[in-house]
Amino acid sequence: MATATVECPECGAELQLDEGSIKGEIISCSDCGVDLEIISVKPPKVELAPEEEEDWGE
Amino acid sequence: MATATVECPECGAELQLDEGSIKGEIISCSDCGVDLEIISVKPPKVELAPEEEEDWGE
Amino acid sequence: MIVVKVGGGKGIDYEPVCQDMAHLMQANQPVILVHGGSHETNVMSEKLGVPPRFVTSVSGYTSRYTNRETLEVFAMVYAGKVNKLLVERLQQLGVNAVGLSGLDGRLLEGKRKDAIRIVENGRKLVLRDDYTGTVDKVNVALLRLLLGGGYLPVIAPLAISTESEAINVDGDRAAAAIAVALAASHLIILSNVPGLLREFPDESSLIRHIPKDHVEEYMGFAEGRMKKKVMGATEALTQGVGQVVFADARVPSPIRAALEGAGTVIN
Amino acid sequence: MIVVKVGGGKGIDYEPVCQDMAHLMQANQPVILVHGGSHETNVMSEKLGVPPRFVTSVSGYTSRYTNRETLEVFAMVYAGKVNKLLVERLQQLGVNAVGLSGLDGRLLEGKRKDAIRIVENGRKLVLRDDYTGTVDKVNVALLRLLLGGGYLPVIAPLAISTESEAINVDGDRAAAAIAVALAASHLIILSNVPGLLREFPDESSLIRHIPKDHVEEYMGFAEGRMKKKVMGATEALTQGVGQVVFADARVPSPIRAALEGAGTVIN
Repeated sequence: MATATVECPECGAELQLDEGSIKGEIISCSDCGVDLEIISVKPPKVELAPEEEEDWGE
Repeated sequence: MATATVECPECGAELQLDEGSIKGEIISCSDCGVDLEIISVKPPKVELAPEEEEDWGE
Repeated sequence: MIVVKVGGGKGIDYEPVCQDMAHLMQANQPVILVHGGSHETNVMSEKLGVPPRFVTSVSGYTSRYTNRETLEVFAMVYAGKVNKLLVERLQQLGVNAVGLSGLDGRLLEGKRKDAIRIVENGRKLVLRDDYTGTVDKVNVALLRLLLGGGYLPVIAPLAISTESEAINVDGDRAAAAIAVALAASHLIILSNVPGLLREFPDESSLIRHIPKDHVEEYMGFAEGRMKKKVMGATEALTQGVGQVVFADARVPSPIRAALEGAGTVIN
Repeated sequence: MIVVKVGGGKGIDYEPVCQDMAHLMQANQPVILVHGGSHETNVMSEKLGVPPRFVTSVSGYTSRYTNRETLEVFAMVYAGKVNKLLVERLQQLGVNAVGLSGLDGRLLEGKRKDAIRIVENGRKLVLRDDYTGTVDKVNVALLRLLLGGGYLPVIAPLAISTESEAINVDGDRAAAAIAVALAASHLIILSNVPGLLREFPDESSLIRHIPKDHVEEYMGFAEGRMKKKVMGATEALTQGVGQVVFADARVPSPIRAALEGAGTVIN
């Protein structure tokens, strides 16, 4: 299966989505290192991952 | 099976407990007519049934 | 002051009631809400393997047999789920709701029925460990304290017995007791019927008006649970509540419609 | 003012805490109780076919993944069952308790986490529709209103988001926020461990005292959930709370023991 490629929204680099990536997974751009969220696998789509926020529920 | 007999706590009359009577059932004394609660079937035991109170939960 | 009781039967959607309360609140007409939850409690009881058991009193009233286990399901659904989701929705509509049960601050206090008489499969039985009871006292000070602070009480019909045990009480009677305690101008009882029907379930046989001195004569029209509602209404009227309206919870703006006389008006 | 948080873990019996609250109340030492219920919620979730899912944040905090369905189980168990049975027990002991959740009167308000980052099976994931969040604001006026009326608030850690959605919040952080808002003399966090342990789970390795300016150095000893408790404590101390004590809920008179220094005292 041809590996899916996406473009990093931050630096425009072309990224390969690994075989077993799943929706909602966080990956970092191999070029600029920014955290990206996999919005969907088919078709392959990524966005900047939401900020890390600490402290949650019981 | 010999029918169980009990004594009415109100008037002392001797009462037969019917075949299928069950614990908690209300019967009335054949003599004085007071309401009795079957406390147990074996051994046969009755008491005056608690007052009738209206209006309960949802 | 307006006291509204919304039944928890199947098909009751609280959204129109919440919208109405928000409008009335803005028009400086605070509404105290007493809600039900019987349908949800049945569903939850089944799921939890505590199937609901309804019992009928010798004189025909039906109610839920509430042993300790059922009482806890009751508390979870009424005071937990239904109450808090209503508070959430009202807060979203700008109403500063505070959800309470009758246990809280002894808001609703009454006598627990040590033993009740029921009729089941043709037998008359005595039922003990039943956590149901009456509503004899309302903590008006707590209601006024909250109302004075700008809060709107939303009340689950769970009360506390004189021995401080949680008890299941009839929502309509609880609403009536609250209406009396607050000398409310209106007690509005909303359910999934348009009001008291001459020939149940024919909704066109709605009885539009009952003079308050003749309520007893209409008891005959009341089916099963409706009997209790009419009993509650009679009590409220004799103790100073201005008007009682049995109306439909399923119409848009159900409270305002009832205030304008839609349903069975008793005054 | 004393604020006590009792965890809802397995093996926690609220009876000693209730007894203690009654004694302290008679000695004119009101105690505000924030309770948990996580164990009960797990049991209930399983029964209802909504198995609990715990997620761990990138920096190691674990918490319950609370989608809408789980939130309703949470509301039923925390605000319904645990809260009201605590109120019932306290009323039996003569304490005029009023049970509230953070939704009621917007007692606890915070930000809902739109998306959180978790680690699961070695993957970093973004989780949306999670109804959890922080506690940023406490409605002190409501607490004072009730305390002034002679009532004792018993609080379930359910809060309201800025968009008025019900959210699951950390009970310890909620208790800390309440302690700060009331400038409490003591914030006592009771759970099924004697306090902060140097070598968990060796209970004899109890750390008896931590100077408040050195709390950060002890973070290393905190395991999983305990990390959050220590975070809450640090925040409370820096904002004026007199003393924080992590103590054992399983001993007789747990609150009084903690007041007398049993457990990990931070001041």
